[in-house]
Amino acid sequence: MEDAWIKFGQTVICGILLGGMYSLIAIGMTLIMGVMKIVNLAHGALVMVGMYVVYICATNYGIDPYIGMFIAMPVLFFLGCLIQKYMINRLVEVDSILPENQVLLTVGIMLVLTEGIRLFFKSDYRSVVTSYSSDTLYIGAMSISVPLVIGFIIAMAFTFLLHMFLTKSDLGKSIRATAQDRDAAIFMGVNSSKITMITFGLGAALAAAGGSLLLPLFYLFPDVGHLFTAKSFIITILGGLGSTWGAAIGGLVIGLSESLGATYISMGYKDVVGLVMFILVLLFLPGGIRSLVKR
Amino acid sequence: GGGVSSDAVKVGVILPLTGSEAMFGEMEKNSFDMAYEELKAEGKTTIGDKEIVLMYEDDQGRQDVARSATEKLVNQDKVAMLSGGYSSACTNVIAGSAQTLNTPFLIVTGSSDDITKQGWDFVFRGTAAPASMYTGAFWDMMEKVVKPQSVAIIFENTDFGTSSSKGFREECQKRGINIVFDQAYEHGAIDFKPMLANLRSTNPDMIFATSYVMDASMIVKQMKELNFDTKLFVGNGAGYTMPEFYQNAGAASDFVASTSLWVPNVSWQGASEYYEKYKQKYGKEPDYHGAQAYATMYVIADALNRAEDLSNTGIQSALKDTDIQTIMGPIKFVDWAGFTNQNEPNTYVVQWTDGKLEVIWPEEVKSADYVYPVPKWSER
Amino acid sequence: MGILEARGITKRFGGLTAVNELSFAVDKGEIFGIIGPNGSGKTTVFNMISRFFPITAGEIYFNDRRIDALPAHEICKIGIGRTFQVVKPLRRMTVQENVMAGAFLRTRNISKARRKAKEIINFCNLDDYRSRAAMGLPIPLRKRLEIARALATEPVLLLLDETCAGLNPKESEAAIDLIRRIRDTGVTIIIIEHIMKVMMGISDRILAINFGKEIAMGKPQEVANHPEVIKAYLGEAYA
Amino acid sequence: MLRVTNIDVAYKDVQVLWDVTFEVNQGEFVALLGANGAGKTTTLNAISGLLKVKKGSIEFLGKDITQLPGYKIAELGIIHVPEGRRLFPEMTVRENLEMGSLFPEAKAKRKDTMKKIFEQFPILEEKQYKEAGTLSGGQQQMLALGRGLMALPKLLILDEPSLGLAPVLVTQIFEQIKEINNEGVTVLQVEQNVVQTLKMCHRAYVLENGKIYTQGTGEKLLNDEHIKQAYLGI
Amino acid sequence: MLNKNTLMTIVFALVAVALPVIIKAPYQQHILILVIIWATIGTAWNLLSGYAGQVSFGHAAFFGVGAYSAGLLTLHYGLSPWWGLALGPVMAMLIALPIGAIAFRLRGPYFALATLALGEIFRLMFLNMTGFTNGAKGILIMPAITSKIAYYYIGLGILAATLLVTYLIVHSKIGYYLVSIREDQDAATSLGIPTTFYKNLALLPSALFTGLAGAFYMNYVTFIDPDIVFNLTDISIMVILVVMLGGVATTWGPTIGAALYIIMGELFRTTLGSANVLVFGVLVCLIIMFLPNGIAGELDIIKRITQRKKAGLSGGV
Ligand SMILES: Nc1ncnc2c1ncn2[C@@H]1O[C@H](COP(=O)(O)OP(=O)(O)OP(=O)(O)O)[C@@H](O)[C@H]1O
Ligand SMILES: Nc1ncnc2c1ncn2[C@@H]1O[C@H](COP(=O)(O)OP(=O)(O)OP(=O)(O)O)[C@@H](O)[C@H]1O
Ligand SMILES: [Mg+2]
Ligand SMILES: [Mg+2]
Repeated sequence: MEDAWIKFGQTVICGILLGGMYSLIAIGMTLIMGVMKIVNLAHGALVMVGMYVVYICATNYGIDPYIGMFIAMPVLFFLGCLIQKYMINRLVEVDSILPENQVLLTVGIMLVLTEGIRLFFKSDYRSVVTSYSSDTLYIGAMSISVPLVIGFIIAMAFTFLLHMFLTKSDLGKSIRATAQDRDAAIFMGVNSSKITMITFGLGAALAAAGGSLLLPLFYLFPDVGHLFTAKSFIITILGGLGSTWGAAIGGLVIGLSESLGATYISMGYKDVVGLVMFILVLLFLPGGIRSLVKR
Repeated sequence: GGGVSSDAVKVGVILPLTGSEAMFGEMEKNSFDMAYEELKAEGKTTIGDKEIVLMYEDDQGRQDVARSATEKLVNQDKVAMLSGGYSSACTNVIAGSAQTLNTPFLIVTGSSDDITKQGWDFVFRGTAAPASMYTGAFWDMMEKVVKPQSVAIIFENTDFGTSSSKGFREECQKRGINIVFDQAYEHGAIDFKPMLANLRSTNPDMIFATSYVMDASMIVKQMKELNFDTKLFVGNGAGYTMPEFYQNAGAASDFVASTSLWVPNVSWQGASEYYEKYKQKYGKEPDYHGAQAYATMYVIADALNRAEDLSNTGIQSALKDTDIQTIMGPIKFVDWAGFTNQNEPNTYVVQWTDGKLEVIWPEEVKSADYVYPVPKWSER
Repeated sequence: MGILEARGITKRFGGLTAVNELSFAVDKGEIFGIIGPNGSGKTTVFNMISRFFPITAGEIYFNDRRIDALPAHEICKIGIGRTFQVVKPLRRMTVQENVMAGAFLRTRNISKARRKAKEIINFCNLDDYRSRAAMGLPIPLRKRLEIARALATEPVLLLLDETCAGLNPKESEAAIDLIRRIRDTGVTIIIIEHIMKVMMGISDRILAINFGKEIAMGKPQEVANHPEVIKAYLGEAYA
Repeated sequence: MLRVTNIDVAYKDVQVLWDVTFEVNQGEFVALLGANGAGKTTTLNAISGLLKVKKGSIEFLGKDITQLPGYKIAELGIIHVPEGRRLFPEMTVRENLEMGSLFPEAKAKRKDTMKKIFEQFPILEEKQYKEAGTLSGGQQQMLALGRGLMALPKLLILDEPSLGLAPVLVTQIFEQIKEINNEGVTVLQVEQNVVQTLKMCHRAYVLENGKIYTQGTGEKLLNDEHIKQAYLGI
Repeated sequence: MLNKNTLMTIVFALVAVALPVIIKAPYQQHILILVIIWATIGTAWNLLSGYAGQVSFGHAAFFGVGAYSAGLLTLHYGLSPWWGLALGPVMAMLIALPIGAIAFRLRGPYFALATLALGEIFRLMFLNMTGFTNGAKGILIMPAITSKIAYYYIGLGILAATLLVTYLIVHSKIGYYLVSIREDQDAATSLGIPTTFYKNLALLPSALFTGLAGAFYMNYVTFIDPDIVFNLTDISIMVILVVMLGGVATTWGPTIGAALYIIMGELFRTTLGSANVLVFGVLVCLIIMFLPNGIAGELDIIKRITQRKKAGLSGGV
């Protein structure tokens, strides 16, 4: 009995912390896909590039990953801006049968980023081991990983900041306005190409932040991004497009479902449980979690 | 079939050079090249007036691409024989096509049991053991040392993971060992704790795990975080013997044992030289995948030099007659236990201590004594 | 007997009651106008009849058949066509194809549909635009296109939501003429319009609503002179 | 203030405007009339930079704005309330209004302007926290106008502001536009409500088939036979 | 009516039939077969996603189920995997029913991501139901025929059937309805179109032919495992790439895209070493940036402007 409760408690703790990690990675996606409505299959690749930046900082210059994050974010911001300005913006301006042709462009970008990184760094698995990588807190027999807790807190902080940014600042509002009606935004004096550029940049920077926080406890190789792209999509949609808190909660829902699935069904089915959960939410809450929270 | 062009003996080598398996493809390609240069210096790459030429093809880790690569090498480039094959999936497809195209194929890594169980006489596997046989030496140690009452099995749900855990499971059942936990997982997870917490409550004497490189270190790190003590944790090669495992897992890697096909300090001649030379040349440590490629190159050169003629059947029978000593031990292609052209593998049990991989079994070749049962986390 | 009858229909959006226990009956062959201030629930009434969303309470009868539980596409099938206040053209299809998409409701044959579309396009004076993509049309033309598209489904009852908006007085006359001609083919019409000149000239009867409730009902002249209608809708200028 | 000189505009390969020339003086209320599809909206879009002109030039306050991007034109004080409202449907009414006042001056007065607009359109205040997409057609029209006014424009361009409004509001909105104009804002308006517009405006241009057909004071045009016939149906 | 289009079709068909006679090298014939497989999946995807506008990110589910139908027949019943050509499409349609029932309740990106999730669920199920599917070990069969030419003509037959059925659907009432749904679902409903029914009418043939391609793939490549045939990136997303490169909602677009995808990919792979995927990625970016509607899509526009012909069904070549 006792044992069963510990198992359950451990599972829930893990689920929530894992969910925090997922939210962190999905947060940039919330901005790019949720708000800007650009389906970005290169998201995971951006996370990966961000991780490499932090990795270089850590191994070549001995910079702690949590500080390296503040280098990776501007670098990725810049990269994101370039991608949007010179590539995606071109497509936004033409009328195509399926707006999803952006998807294709981001597939191309994903291939280029992944293989470009491979050219420089080879495919080797790399990791940054810090003194706190394995730090653990204990509540009774239940263990809590410190880096995951930090990741969780930062995820929630970023969610809060992003939410405030989008709803309270003029720049944030301009971003949403541009996504909803580009021409009307221009009429209001919004430089919409610049706005989309900044948004993609911010999204990429947030992706980098997610990667940076993951690096101390995970590992790195050129294809690591694939692990996150689909998951970020699912979380963003689950939250309801455009909802920052929705996405954060969506991350937790997926994390918890997977964790409970892993403990009580089988680890092999944990992703199935997450996906089934996703579909159920969509069917019964067609607007995603957002229809409950409402921005 | 495999005709030969006039001025070169072409050997097609199919490896994953892009995609998520490229790391191993790169290591194997480097090792092929290294062995080739050594052989060249010895004059063993020229057969009569013909030079052996290695032609690499990227399979991107996808079997339809592997099929294209095979088709191209055989039909367009007219290679004399094929080698390579990293993932079981690609190796399966290359082997099937090679057999259909009557072209000899010497496998480097692909380890699915089935490949050499089809009766394909053009397919040879020397340096790679069938997945279910990685545990050879370990069973010996189990009988003499570990003697577990109950075991837990965890494995990645890939071909290698499923095949090798199946072999282990059947062996356990045969010996009446109780399997208290038996679960597959999808590789690339961030969090294994729910599974581990579940596993802990079954309290096994020993854990047998088959994992991809980094999952391996995630698992042992999280066991440490959970203070999960077990008398012995045994990995099944793959992730548990690679340098990256220690780099990522750090102290959590201590006392983790693993089955292995090769270690740098194994007593076969040339093994440690290969290891040192590779490290010097490419700036990083190779593992058994590199050794497999290196040894395979030697087998190829040996067979081609012995072949009566360089036709497909000529090379086939030369391969069949192989009896050579390599850094992975002796290699011969024999038919046994349902296998065709399958070398009987040499396997070892290794254990990590302070970031060093020591051979602990078989006792004749050990480089250090085994530690069993391993100390509790709280006592380290 | 009325062709369409609404009995106490109500629609709530969250806390807002957009249409509140409204009842009315439309006679066969008439042009029935609905007026009311902005946001009074006119479009919502159309959406309820055409079942674009489920109604909260009440009953709707069409030719004595209860229809408020039918799926939206069935509503069209039984003979109720509609246009949208915020136009919804099939953007990348030509005018001809838009109308054909409507015509296919009654035929499977492509050349038949094409022939019918041609007829209707001609009837609606859209010949000049037949092979233009709908997305290039100015809004008033898109509205006329919506009428044509709806006509192609051979409706018995046609719901027109502000199809004259954005037309100058001269053009409205042409539109009125079109609506009259449609009626003359035997189609009953419910029309929403803010241009009083159109409403007065064309409707047989007018229903005025405010806050989703009836405030007046009757002959155009009566409704226009109704004090509450003047206060809430027309303004003193019309008094 | 605004001078449009000999502009040609085309959509891809279909030319819509030919040699259109007109001007709007400081403080004026100018109307642009024309039949359906005459090119009125196109003209306005060309001024506000949404469409590129093929030929000719547009000057505002002595500055050539022909090649400027749309947002820069808005920055100069030309605010366009477009045809079909073009609100930001998933933002609240309030946020839509705030989007109107992004420039420093307008932003400084944001609260006051908004208060004024709420006085003019009480329904907007009532619905200020509702998403714009859930407003009725007429309510959306009010919001679009309000959003334009939030920018404190120098030149206000209105494309059919009375579209879809109840008669009582049409009267009200015209009065408000007149008032805005009296306060010194220059207005360029496209309207199909020809009579009322001609009564209110200082001058009007008539666009036919993409060409300026005639121009004159409101009064003059109201009495023009051709106008009567073609637009008023009298 | 022997217009330009029919003429082009006849020329295409003749060339396709004659190709293996012209190109004798088995390697090139192999490439052609891969092109045919991808053209089939692309054409099938195009029906649902290009014409009806329901962008699917989960077509790997149909492909995988088709392939496994063939594989499982051999594995469990020792039947020839060729029977998969009959069973695969049926099974793909069977799973399309619940997939449609779930996903068609959603619109736009919600729909797309629901299909992605459903596709992944199938992959994970096939991976984990080891008793039934052999799990990650996959299924290996012995090829029944060795001649490439036989495979080529069988594949060509499948592709021709797919193209023909798609063409007939698109140029019938159903086609008009599908495009209407894509352009505006509310408007379509107001015209009496039962949208869910018609979406299913696009989904079922789309699943059928994708399943058929899957079964054929199993027969040709002789080995499958869940990570390959249910792969999100390599199947579900690559089919989007194929169609978009070629031209969405055009008859020949998917085939052109498939040829480009396979031939370019193979050309780069064999000449550029480990930079091959990188260069391919750059090419994809360039094509879509400069031809945003794909090759056939842009050709169509060019044609319309120069010839001023009255437009056919929008988007159709
Ligand atoms: N989908 C919706 N969600 C929430 N509220 C809605 C929705 N649709 C309409 N409303 C509200 O219902 C009320 C009635 O709207 P409706 O569109 O029926 O008005 P209307 O009479 O057609 O006005 P107008 O003349 O301006 O078109 C309005 O207050 C509107 O804000
Ligand atoms: N996006 C477009 N593509 C192609 N042609 C267009 C496009 N937009 C407008 N046109 C054409 O340009 C011409 C002028 O259109 P415009 O919208 O300027 O007319 P308008 O005078 O504003 O008419 P309305 O009173 O109907 O609003 C019309 O013939 C129209 O069909
Ligand atoms: Mg309305
Ligand atoms: Mg206009």
